[in-house]
Amino acid sequence: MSETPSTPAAEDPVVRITGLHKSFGSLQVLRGIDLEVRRGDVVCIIGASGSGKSTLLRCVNLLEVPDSGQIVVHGTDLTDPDVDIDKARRGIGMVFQSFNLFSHLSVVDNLTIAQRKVLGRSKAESWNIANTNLNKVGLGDKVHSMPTQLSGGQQQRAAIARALSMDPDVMLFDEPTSALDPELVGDVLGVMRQLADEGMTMLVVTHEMQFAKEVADVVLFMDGGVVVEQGAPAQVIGDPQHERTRTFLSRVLNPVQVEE
Amino acid sequence: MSETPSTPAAEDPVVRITGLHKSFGSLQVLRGIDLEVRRGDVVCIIGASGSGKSTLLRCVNLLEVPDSGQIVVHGTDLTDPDVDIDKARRGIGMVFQSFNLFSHLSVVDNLTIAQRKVLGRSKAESWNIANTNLNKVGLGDKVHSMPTQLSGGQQQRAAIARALSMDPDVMLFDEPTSALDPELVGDVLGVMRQLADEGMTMLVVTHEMQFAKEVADVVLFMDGGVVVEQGAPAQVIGDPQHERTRTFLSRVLNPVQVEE
Amino acid sequence: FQRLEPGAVSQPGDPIELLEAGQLKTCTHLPYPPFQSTENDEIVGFDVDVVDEVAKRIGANQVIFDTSFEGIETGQSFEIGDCDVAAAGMTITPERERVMDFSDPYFDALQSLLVRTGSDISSLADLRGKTLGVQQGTTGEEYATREQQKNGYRTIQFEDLALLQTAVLTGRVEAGINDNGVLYDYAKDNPKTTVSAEFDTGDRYGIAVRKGNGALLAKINEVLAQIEADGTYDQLYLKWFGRKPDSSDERER
Amino acid sequence: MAVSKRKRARVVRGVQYGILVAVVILVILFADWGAIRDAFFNLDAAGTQVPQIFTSALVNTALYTLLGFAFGLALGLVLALMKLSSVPPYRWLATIYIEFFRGVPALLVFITLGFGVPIAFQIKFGLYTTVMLALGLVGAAYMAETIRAGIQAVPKGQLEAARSLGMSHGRAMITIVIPQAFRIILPPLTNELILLTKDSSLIYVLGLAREEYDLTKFGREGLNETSSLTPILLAGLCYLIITIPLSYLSRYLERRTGRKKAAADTAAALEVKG
Amino acid sequence: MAVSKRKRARVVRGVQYGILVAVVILVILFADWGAIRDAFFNLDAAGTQVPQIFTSALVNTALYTLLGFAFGLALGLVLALMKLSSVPPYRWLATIYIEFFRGVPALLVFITLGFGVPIAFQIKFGLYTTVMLALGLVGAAYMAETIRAGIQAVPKGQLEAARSLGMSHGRAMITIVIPQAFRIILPPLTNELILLTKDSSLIYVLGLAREEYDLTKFGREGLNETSSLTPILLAGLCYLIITIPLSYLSRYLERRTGRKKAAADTAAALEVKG
Ligand SMILES: Nc1ncnc2c1ncn2[C@@H]1O[C@H](COP(=O)(O)OP(=O)(O)OP(=O)(O)O)[C@@H](O)[C@H]1O
Ligand SMILES: Nc1ncnc2c1ncn2[C@@H]1O[C@H](COP(=O)(O)OP(=O)(O)OP(=O)(O)O)[C@@H](O)[C@H]1O
Ligand SMILES: [Mg+2]
Ligand SMILES: [Mg+2]
Repeated sequence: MSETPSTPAAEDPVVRITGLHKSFGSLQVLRGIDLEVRRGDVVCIIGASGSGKSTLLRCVNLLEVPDSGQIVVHGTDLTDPDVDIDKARRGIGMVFQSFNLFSHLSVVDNLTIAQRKVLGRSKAESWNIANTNLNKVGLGDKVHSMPTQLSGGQQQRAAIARALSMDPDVMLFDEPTSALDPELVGDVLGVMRQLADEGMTMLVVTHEMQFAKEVADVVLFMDGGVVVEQGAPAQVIGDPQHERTRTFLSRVLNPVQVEE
Repeated sequence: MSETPSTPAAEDPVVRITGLHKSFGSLQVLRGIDLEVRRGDVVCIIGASGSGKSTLLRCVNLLEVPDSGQIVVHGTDLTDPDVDIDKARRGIGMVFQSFNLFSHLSVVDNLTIAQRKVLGRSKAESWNIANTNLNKVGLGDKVHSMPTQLSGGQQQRAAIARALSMDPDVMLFDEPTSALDPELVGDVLGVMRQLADEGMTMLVVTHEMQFAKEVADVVLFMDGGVVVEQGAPAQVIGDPQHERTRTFLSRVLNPVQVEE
Repeated sequence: FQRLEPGAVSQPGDPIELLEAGQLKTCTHLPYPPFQSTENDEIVGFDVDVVDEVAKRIGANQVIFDTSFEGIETGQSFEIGDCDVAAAGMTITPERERVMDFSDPYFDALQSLLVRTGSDISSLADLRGKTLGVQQGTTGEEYATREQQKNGYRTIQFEDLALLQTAVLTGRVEAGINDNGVLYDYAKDNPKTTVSAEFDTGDRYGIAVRKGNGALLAKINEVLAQIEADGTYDQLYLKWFGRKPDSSDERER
Repeated sequence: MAVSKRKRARVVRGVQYGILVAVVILVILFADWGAIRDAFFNLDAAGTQVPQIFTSALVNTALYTLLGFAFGLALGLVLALMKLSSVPPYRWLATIYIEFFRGVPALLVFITLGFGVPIAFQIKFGLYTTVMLALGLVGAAYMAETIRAGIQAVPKGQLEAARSLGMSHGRAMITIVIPQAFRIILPPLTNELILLTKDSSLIYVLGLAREEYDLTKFGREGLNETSSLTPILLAGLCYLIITIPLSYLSRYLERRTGRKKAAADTAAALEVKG
Repeated sequence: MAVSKRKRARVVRGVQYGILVAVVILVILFADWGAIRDAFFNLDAAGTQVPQIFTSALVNTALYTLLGFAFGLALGLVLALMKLSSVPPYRWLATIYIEFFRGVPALLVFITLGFGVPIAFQIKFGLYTTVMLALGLVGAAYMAETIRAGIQAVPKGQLEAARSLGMSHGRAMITIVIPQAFRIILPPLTNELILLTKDSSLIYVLGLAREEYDLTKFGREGLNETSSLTPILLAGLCYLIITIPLSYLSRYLERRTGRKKAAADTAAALEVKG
């Protein structure tokens, strides 16, 4: 096991990705990604289906193992073969499109199990932290519910609370609202906006342009495994420079106008 | 078997529903619906999940059997026990949220099978009609594809072409774009807009407010099994009179603003 | 599990070694009345009584183990140490003598034909073009196979006696061949069937022991001679067959 | 749909009932009821069977089955983990085992185990051990596939979520995946218990002492003693006493698993209204 | 995940291989190889079996199985339609039948059919008829449930789409639902063919003439004649010749059905790029 360097200098980026490549068989999904995320930044990643957004996010906590390139999170180089990846992952919260609450555990057990088994917190302490985070996402009354008794929106908020309970340095969101009924989207985006306001560092894959416009510090447009364009939302969404970005945005923003 | 009256007077509504009630067990889903759809009208039905929109649409071609009330389509009273419902249904095209292309048949067979088996058209004739309609929805090159080889958007357009091949007097759409990736929505809405422009009578359940605003002649807001508000889109969407309509629209139109 | 001990070779007069002290384990294949069958939850029969006489004289209890007849007649039951003796209405044949040792004969068996009452089949020759049921692994089967060429019938093989007898009853086969003792017993209880012929094939039943177990074999022969002499044998015969044996000379022949 | 063509529907239904009645009448006329009663419902024959068929044979069948099931479950779990192992020889061994025992009749396995293995290895098992091995070896092949499928049926996202919280692979398997897999496989496992109950009817080939008879052997013996099929029928009913409740249990468990998803959908629908 | 804790992973793998090697060595030391060779791989014994085991026994097993399968499929289809019928007595009859035959060992069914029914009804079937009935009755109970499940697994939307195009219920069933159901049930039906192949090992209880022997009977007979387990092993291998290809076929069909869905997802993903 190697040591995680403690408290990196404040100006260091929380996430630094350099030259990231990833293929599935013969399919090159990521073809050289470079990215720096500073503390407190909200980075929204947009792009067409299949462009590699999820793969990029999953590489950041090694759910996919990169072929080459470097991923440094909070000072730890994840691609170092001797790194204790389980330990490194504790600092990285992940929220999935399909929620992935543990379906055999109640909401509070979902929030406490990793605190106890991984961080070794006491039952009381983990319970307190779980409660605080559930209240934060507006589920203070669902402590003892089973995941199946919750709506999709509630499940996703519980999943966010679960990730927060591990005190992550950075949160990854992979299309957190795509599996939700349109009317349940708002609650989840509300929680995410609040997190951003509190200064959480966030990497968000999303199709919600409105959210990206209002909340993101940086918007990244991906296509074919590379970052085509990147910058402030007003620039990338409001005034895209690349043809591919423009096509994508016009399709997503004005579905009705698209012709046959 | 009873006779379908031929060519009803031009001013008769194509669909006339009066006092429609429908329950599932103890759950009252439709609680007295009255509705008239004139020839060439596009009626968009909006409302929260569970408000009975699909059930209303399904009653119009007796996929659900009403408890009470009358449904007259093109002069035929569908609730008359002696009516030949198979014959009446030929005049009513239905497009489902989940496409429902026949998965063991190629695209063209999907379009011709009912023409041949139900309308008794010849192979050549049904093939011609199928081709015309496939070209209309932009799938002229997919004649021999299997449904599984098509994207969701293409499947839905093929399903529309299939319904059109039966020369319906009215088309019912039940959330035709809800199962599609955001970027595939545009193509399907484009086809629907074109149909509307050609003067097809249409009843559309949808969450696409933009489409409703631009294409509908009448927008209908349903809640709890009754029609709460109904009128021109500018009125119902632009200036809703009822509190429930306002709440619903604000949730759907501005998901990000909704607070915790 | 326990490791198999093939069992030492012993000579007449050596101490008798049983698989388990105090128990004389007998392999048989049920049902084979009147030699062995179940009555009121107990296994009884002529063989059972004869072996009991042996058990009594070596100070052991007879424990009966019902196993497949093929297991017995191939000697496997001895090889895997299931039993000390096998008493299953088993005819002494050269094939069987190769895999086990037999006592002196204790019963003369005739083969016989079971047919439905009213049937005109009274010899193997009458069966030409018809079917004859046999029980798997019996001398009846062997006899029927031997005579098949000459008489032109088909043999149908059944797993046990009961299935063979029922097959005759239902007409699945025209006739069934087996030892006379058991078939008479069945016909007595099932008037729809009758025994229509007997053949003396010179079959003698013997009690079998594991090959090389000379001590036990000698003891069995000794007991057989004793009960013959003191009249016990005739009593048992009367009990199970309803008559005295024809003549002891014939059996000894 | 029920509204359409009322009359035609009435005619169709009439024809269906007609066929039913005709078949029933034919059976009544055709069958030899006296013989059937003698054969199937012979009270005398039944009398000689009861109560031993319940106190001994039924108990033995249940006991044999449970022995085989317990051993089969343990071996099946090992085989399932072998099949999911990253070490190829383990996967190969498990695959060969499973293919072999799924492809060969249980009867052959029983004969081989009862007569072949003792000779080849010069060892002898007691009856209970033999039964446990024989039924267990057959059952393990089925259960291995069930358990493996159950583990793989737990959505990959559950493991990923656990890993992303910092759990090791082993801990994630034990605390998250296997408990969920167990719920998934409970219904098919119950079905395999039924299959084993039925396969236990073949253990008579191993050779049984009177007090060791299972239901089938007991029924066949009764058939011999009474020349009536009643004992066989009784044995069959005894099997149903075991298998039908198990089959309802299996379906209940399956429905319960299914209903959870439905409950989630309902909850989602309700939130909008609330 | 493969990156983490390389060393620990190496140790774990080493231990696994170690166990494997230890087990192999134990088996080699423990087994009596001479006896095993004599028992299982006795060339003389094999010689007396070949070629009849292929030309007669294997063929008979296949024939009996196919007879039973054909009858079982037909009866199973009838039972499935009865279970889906709107006439309650049909549903009840089908349910009773299915529960009964799924809950009772095939051996009891064979004995009852081979010996009980002829007594009760005073009728006599030829061997092929008996085998067809016996295997078919057992197989039908399984296939009925498979077919019913297959029909119900066709998405309700398919029937609704057909009805909304003006097709009658019957026509929609025949042209749309049943063809799709057939594709769905092909893999489980193949599995039931395997089960029937194995169940055919029980027909020896009906009584067989030499030329009618199936694989199991042939193997057991060989065991008696040669006192070697080789014939049983040969018979087992012959079963595998039938069952393993069928089981691969079943899995292939299953995968093909599954892959269609995946293809659709890919197509949807591609459209965006194109
Ligand atoms: N485990 C995998 N094995 C093989 N191919 C994969 C795997 N995961 C992803 N892919 C492929 O990699 C490409 C990029 O996938 P990715 O999920 O990163 O796209 P995405 O931008 O997230 O798209 P979406 O918006 O649909 O989620 C796709 O073509 C996908 O099919
Ligand atoms: N076949 C059925 N049996 C029982 N309940 C049903 C059935 N179909 C619909 N319902 C119930 O009727 C109510 C109205 O359903 P409906 O599908 O008409 O709503 P909807 O407005 O279309 O909603 P959504 O936007 O979710 O499609 C819901 O509560 C639903 O659960
Ligand atoms: Mg993605
Ligand atoms: Mg709906």
